Amino acid sequence: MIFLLSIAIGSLFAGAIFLMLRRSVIKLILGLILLAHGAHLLMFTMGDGGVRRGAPPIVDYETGAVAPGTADPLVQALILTAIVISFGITAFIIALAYRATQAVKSDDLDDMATTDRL
Amino acid sequence: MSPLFEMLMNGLLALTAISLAMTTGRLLLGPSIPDRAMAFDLVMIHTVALIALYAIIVDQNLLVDAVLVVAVLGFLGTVALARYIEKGGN
Amino acid sequence: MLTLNFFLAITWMTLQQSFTFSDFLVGFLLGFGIITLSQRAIREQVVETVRLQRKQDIGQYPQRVWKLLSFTNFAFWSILKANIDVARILLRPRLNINPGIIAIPLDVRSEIGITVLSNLITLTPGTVSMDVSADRSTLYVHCIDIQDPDALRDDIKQNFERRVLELFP
Amino acid sequence: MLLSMVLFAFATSPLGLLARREPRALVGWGLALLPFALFVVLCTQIPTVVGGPPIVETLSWVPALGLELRFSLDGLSLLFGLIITGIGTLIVGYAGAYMEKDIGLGRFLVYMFLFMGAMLGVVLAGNVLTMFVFWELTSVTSYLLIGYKHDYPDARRGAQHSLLVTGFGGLALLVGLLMLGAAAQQVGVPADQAYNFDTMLAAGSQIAQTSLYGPAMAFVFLGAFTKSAQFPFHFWLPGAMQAPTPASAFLHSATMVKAGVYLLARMAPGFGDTPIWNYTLVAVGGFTFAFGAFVAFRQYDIKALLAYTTLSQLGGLVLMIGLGGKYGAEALVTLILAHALYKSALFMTAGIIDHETGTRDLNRLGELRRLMPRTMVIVGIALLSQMGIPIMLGFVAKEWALKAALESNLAAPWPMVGLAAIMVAAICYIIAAWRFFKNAFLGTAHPDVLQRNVHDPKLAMLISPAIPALLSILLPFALPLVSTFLSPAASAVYGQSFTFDLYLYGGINQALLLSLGAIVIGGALATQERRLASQRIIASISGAQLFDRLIEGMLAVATGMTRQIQSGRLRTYVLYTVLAFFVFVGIPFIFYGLGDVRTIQNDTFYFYEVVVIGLIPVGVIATITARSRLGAIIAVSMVGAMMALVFVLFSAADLALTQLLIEVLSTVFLLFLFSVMPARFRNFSPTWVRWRDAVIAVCFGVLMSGLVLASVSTTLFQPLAPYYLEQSVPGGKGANVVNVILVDFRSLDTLGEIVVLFVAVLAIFGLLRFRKQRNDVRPSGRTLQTILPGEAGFLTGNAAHEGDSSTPVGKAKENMP
Amino acid sequence: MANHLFLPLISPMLASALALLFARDKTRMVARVIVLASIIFNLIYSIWLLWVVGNEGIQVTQGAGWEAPFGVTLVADGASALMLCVATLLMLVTVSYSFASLDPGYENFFYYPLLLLLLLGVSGAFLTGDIFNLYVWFEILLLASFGLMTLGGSRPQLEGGLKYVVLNLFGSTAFLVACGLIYGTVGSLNMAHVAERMSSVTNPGIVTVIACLFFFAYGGKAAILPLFFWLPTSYHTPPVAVTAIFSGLLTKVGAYSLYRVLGLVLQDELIRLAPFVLAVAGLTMVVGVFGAMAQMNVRRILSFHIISQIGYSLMGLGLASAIGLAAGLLFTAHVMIVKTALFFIGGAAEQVYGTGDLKKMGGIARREPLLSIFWFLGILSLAGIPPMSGFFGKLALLQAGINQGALLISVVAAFTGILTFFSMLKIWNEVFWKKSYGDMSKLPRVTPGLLWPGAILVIISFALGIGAGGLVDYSQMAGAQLFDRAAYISSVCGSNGCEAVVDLALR
Amino acid sequence: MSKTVNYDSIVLRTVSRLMMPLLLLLSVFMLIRGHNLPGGGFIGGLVASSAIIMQMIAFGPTYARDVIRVNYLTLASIGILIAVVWSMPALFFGMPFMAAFWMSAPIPGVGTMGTPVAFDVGVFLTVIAVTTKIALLLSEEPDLFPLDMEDDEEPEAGAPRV
Amino acid sequence: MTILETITFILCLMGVFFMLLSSFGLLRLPDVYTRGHSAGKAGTIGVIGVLLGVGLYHADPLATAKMLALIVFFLLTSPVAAQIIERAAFVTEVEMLENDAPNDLKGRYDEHGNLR
Ligand code: NA
Ligand code: NA
Repeated sequence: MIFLLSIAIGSLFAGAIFLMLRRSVIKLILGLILLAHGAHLLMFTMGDGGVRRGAPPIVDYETGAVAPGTADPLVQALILTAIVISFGITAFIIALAYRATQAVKSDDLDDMATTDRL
Repeated sequence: MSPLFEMLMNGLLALTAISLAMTTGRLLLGPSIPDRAMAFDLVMIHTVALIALYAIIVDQNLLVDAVLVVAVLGFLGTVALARYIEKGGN
Repeated sequence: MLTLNFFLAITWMTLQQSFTFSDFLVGFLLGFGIITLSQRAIREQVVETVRLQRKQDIGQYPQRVWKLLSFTNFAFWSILKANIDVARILLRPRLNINPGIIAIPLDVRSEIGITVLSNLITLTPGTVSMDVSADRSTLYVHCIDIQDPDALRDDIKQNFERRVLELFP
Repeated sequence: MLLSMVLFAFATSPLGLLARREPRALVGWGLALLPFALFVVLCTQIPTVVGGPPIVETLSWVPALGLELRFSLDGLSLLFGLIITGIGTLIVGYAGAYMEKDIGLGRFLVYMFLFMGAMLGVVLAGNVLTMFVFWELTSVTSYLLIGYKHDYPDARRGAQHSLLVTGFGGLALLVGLLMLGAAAQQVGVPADQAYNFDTMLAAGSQIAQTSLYGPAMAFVFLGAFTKSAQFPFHFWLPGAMQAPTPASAFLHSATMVKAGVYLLARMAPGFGDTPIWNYTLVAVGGFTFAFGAFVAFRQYDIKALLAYTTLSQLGGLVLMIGLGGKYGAEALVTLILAHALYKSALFMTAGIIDHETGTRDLNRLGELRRLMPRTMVIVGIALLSQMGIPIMLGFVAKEWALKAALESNLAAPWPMVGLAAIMVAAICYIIAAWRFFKNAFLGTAHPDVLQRNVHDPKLAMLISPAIPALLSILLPFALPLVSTFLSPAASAVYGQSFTFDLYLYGGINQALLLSLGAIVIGGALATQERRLASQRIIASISGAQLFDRLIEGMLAVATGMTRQIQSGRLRTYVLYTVLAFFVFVGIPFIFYGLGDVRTIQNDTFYFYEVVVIGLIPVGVIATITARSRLGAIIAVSMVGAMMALVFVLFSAADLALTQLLIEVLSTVFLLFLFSVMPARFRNFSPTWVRWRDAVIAVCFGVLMSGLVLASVSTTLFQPLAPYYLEQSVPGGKGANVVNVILVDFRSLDTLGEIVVLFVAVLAIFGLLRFRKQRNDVRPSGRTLQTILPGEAGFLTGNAAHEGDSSTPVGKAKENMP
Repeated sequence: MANHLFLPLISPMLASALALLFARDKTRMVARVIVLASIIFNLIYSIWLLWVVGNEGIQVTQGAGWEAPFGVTLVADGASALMLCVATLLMLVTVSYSFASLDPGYENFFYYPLLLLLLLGVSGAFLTGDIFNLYVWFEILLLASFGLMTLGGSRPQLEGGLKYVVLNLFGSTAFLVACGLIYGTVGSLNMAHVAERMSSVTNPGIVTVIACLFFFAYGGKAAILPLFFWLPTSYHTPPVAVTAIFSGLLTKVGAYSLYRVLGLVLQDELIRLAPFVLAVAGLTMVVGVFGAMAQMNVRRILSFHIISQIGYSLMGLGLASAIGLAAGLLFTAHVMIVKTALFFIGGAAEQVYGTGDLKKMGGIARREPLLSIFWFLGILSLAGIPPMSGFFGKLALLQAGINQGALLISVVAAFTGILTFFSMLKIWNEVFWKKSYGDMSKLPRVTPGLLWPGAILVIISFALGIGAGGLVDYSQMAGAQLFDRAAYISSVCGSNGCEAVVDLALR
Repeated sequence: MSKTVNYDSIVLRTVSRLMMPLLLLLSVFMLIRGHNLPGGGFIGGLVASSAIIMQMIAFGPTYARDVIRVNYLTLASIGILIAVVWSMPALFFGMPFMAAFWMSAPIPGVGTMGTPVAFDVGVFLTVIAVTTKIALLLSEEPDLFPLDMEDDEEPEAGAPRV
Repeated sequence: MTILETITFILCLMGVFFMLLSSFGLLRLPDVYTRGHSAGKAGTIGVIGVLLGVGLYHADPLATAKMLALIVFFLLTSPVAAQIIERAAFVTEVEMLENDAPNDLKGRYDEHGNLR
């Protein structure tokens, strides 16, 4: 399963990079979203014992008993944090890309190269 | 849970997965944006169904509430898409 | 509004899967808070429905419950039939369909009524609602296989709209 | 006492500002009391130093770096200290009169005092790092002095050259000194003493054995040669003549340029006997000696002429250190004294001529014997000393220099090299001196000059050059006294205590004959000075131009490189970043990580899992290949949904929900704003670029997959997860362990996370609602551009970019929450 | 338990939320007072912390009371305390410069809360002892910086900001991936625990790769050689105060993280990678300063210098020794102060002229002598001329390098100094010494509010130079702490180490 | 390309209105049960803002702004303040920041209360406020510009000709 | 296999069948409007079937009630989703299958998207 997941992760990163190498603002944003997906999925595979089926990290409320083979809760909490953070940042980038497009009057990133001119 | 039931349910899950893949085919092919949007709606419905079936297999009632949220979001996403297809011009 | 509040309280208990008094109380309080917050959204609709209901007598409460049940029954079978129809069309080796859009004049006026009708139409054989005109007088329906438009129109008006009208003005 | 002297020099430097007031000539001489006080204090130390060991004072500064404020006074320091303070006194007084009409005199004197303090620090330092501190300060203060007239481009250029060259040398010196310190520590000198001159020099012979010694010396030489304007670093010195004459006279004759010489002399006892040392110094010093003198007599500008003789003279000093031996040391200290006296007198008189006639051009000058007779006398005496005419101090010094070469212990060709250099220089000096004297004082002047009512300056100005000039002729009559005074200095250079006796006439010997021979040849050639000066015997090497070329070249490289790297195109930046990722991570992965990749996991999988996971790459491909904006957005959302499904299938319900919620909300946000952008993607890139990018992207993906496979969790260590699971209910009072981690175990993360959201909304609010025309608001609306009539308009600048005609500020305020 | 370590985090959090409530024209002063109070509190605290750490050693507290390595640990050692102190000082000065220089409009759009949140992120990054928590603080400071970078919405800001954001996000993602991989490999995120487990990891190969990944991620934040593009493209676009505080803080947090994670946690890998790190350091110095030489705009020159100076910080890391880290810390602290000062002073000149273009400026030396003096002292400090603080940073680095036999990098570092000086002199020549083209008498004068923030920092740089003994001792203490894994581990997890805690808890 | 679009879809409006209170209820439910089952402040908050955003889509932003009349920025800072303030009591008892305090007995209908729950409420409010405010801000932006961009590629088969 | 399991299976089977049908239709049908039939009807009924199965399986009346609520939700939203997509398709002039059937909606939208 890890092998399959690693391929999925690789594809997410590859797609992200390809999109970020394009000139369109929207592709750039989509690339960033995929990049975040890749990182989150990668973290997910890093849980204790890889990934586990049907064993959510929820314990018995009364006794606190833990079923054997329960999935790693820590990595899930970390990813949750990371997902929310990337959400905030994605929202900001969307707004920024919008404003940049508005100011430059083009959605071509190559038109946004003036600040580096010598 | 009897082994036969588990096997059958696994089979159903597999079928649903195939169905999901077919839906994705439309999402890939398009050709128009509303086609893709419609496919997306159906993807979300498949997601709901997959989760529901999976909840039976792993015997987890707790996933049922997840289904609720997924359903809401599927609707929201589709509506947003449809709205902006109209607004933004295809 | 009170009904809505009760309804929310009961929904809350359903969600919690626990029907105790304290759950009801919490649900009721939450419902109250939510209604207070989203008053504007809800009120218009409630007021409109009530107004139209008064205008057009749609029967007493027990009757309406009965009508609701029979409507559900009808809807269920229609939907099942619709799906089997779709299946038949789809699984035929050659697609032999004649799709088109027809306009259906509406008697239903309330938003809820129109919504229920249009949803019902979508879920039933060979038709999908597309839009309602701004003055709520016409419903446009896409049909997958039109043989006789007028018959179709009649069918919808007689079978669906009539039943919906019995429940919602 | 030493510490307080240096501190006194720095602390009193602001007093220079007093000279902003009239009458400046008087104030100048008043302020000259400050260096004079130091001079007197140093004089009181003469008996102590002549008699006994050096005076040492230490103040702890940065012990951890081996840097302490350690001062020590021995004969060499004393010689330099007296020159600095003595000539300093004269210069300050001279400056008051010379710059009588310049309101900037105050600033100038502050710089002078600061410089003087720095210079004192250099010569009094007993720790190499302490010395370096003051060394750098001399560079900086001299920069300010050279650039004093900074409205003129030449002044700025000269100042910049001087600072760059000496600053470069300073850094080299620092490296060299640190290497010596490191070498000293290697040979067992304790770290806290490794940078003291005495301990370092005492370990000199051992240090010379270490591998660090060679490079260290190379860097130290760089430092010393740049400071003392040795070939090929000489070019900054003529450029530095842009400084006001008092500064030139002080810095470029008597003091700063000698710092390099001082350093070499200071180090000679420790390292003086190594081949690297001797041969380098003889070669460089000798060449500079001859070269400077040769170039000097062809100058038209008096100050340039003096500058070249100065750098020649500095070469001579270096040569003396290189020749080594007792005679070398004796010749060195004598030359230093003689040169300081006559050269400061010459510079100051050059200033007087410039001041009175308005020019320093020898072609325009003349007749001054008539107009400025007193000045002529002073110049004459000083020039005689420079020429090494008998009974002048310069003559004695030259004699000793010849002796040093003749008696040198160096291997075969080197003493002859030194001798040749001395002879060439001696001959050229005579030509140069005659050229100066003849063209300035004899013959006829340009009419423009005569119009200016030229006359001798008043005493306040004339006294300053007069004193050193007189000393040049008087001191030879007190040679025993001079010898007593110079012996400790020579001892410090030689490394052993000894005394010597200078004399005017020690019988007919090789040195005397050579000296007289040089005078004769020089005199003969001097009659032909005009012809010699116009001969293009060697193409004039303009080091300054070369240096400018070097800088221009470097700038061109820098500009080209920067333009290339900083192209402004984001995709190029991303490309570089990804390539950097391959270098930073990919290559190490191939070397170190491949072995950890476990390709085959013993793991069953279900069909539906394969489909769900497999749909992720499918969605990615759909995103890439989508030709319309919405199509791509939908495809990405689909990928997000599949991610959520993966989370569900592998026991992460919370994650799945969050993922899905956020996916849909992000999609909605995207839709909100990009519904009105062009619907279809344009085909910007050519096919080969797409393929290139595709290959890069796939490599990246493969690399990430490899990283996953190589580091996926194994049972290397005890996992922490069980702790959270077990403690969740008893400790966290909750059954959903993920949420308990979020709100309890790692609640700090969560707090940070909502702060991220909080920041996001503030940032987005400002971004969307606040629009200004310009970056910065100035207190008033005026800018240079609005005021300048048009000049600025030619030049491209930031202003051109700011064509954003968005909402003015007023509207933004309406949108306040 | 040093619970007080939370105070510098709580204070800006509360203050920014409160200041937001008062971000209106009428209550502007209330918001300002809240912001100032918070920063001054933090400054006093961090100075106190400097003292406490100096006297009592490493301070530790556990978030939410869960013992390390299970909870989130906050740790203050010499390096953290020093960085915290400098960062807070810079923030205070920046806020006061902003009061004097910024249009009130900025205030209504939460400029000050964003500054506070930037400080929060930076402080958190300095204090945390957990790798993932570091990521969270990083994102806070990053997002706050995004907001500040683009606040004002001029076209250059938006263009530069977009690149700044995207490239930084790439780095953040690498950071997150590295967090994941380290958790997957070592099974913990607590720095002390990871450091402890690192010493017994059986497959060091992948750990080396992960160390490289961290180098890439933090290197991007610190703007090292091939990862710096985001900096010069954007730093000159926002208001001066923003550029100044960015120059002081952002890349330095990256450098600090490199020190913390590579220097402490992945120390063995650092030693293995040292030649590579040094090579990158040298190239960063040179390329950065070449970039600066090519520029003709005050802030762009200074921006490229940031890169060059990061090379020095990196050199301290690459020396892979306590002394090297100490020297690097000293240099970094110095450059934070001076760089910010130069941005303020150059910015004041820029505000007077309305342009930062060297070709258009001139004549300030005569018109604003005080400003000129402080600028000159500032560039002396930057170029490492004694007795300004810069000299000691450079001296410490070169000494450490030469004593360790890293001659090449030391020589490069030394000679980069002269190029630095050269390009700074360019500003001095063109802006200050050159005659003004126009009639300057009509231009506004530099107000004290614009002058003093930079001047005070320059004075501090001077004072640090004069009192360098104490500073160097402190930095060496900090460097020793930073390089001493055993002491760090026992401070965080007790004398038996983290593994013992885990064994006990899971027995 | 951009045109003024009639947002009025009766069915959509009706369904959105019906769902609004239900979704808000659901969001509180997700918040409260989060401590024991999937959910929590984030998920709850996101569900609530989804509800509001749905109104926004159905009716347009002007209406959505009025659906719930709160200043979302203020709400966000209140959320942060709640989260921080409820994490502080521990400091006064000599315990680290955010250390949990729990009530001894559960409140009927809600569950055991403690500072982590209060903290989660802070999270909940912040998430609602932030997400909704961002959506409002973005949706209120004017259309970018009618870009006259020529397609330099062939349209896909069957693609609409707009 | 218990009876409960059997019922669950049958309901789920039905659901899955319709899901399959819907995706098949999505692929097979010629234009976006006809595909809407497949997605709007079969998708809805399919998911409802599955949900019914799940609701019954846990044999908990309250869980079943929750499922019923969810089913109502789907009945309410799913057709709406289908129809607004179709409307969007029509408004943006996505091509219809060419035939001789009536098209009453043609030309009824004004330039602001208002339907007369
Ligand atoms: Na979290
Ligand atoms: Na950064």
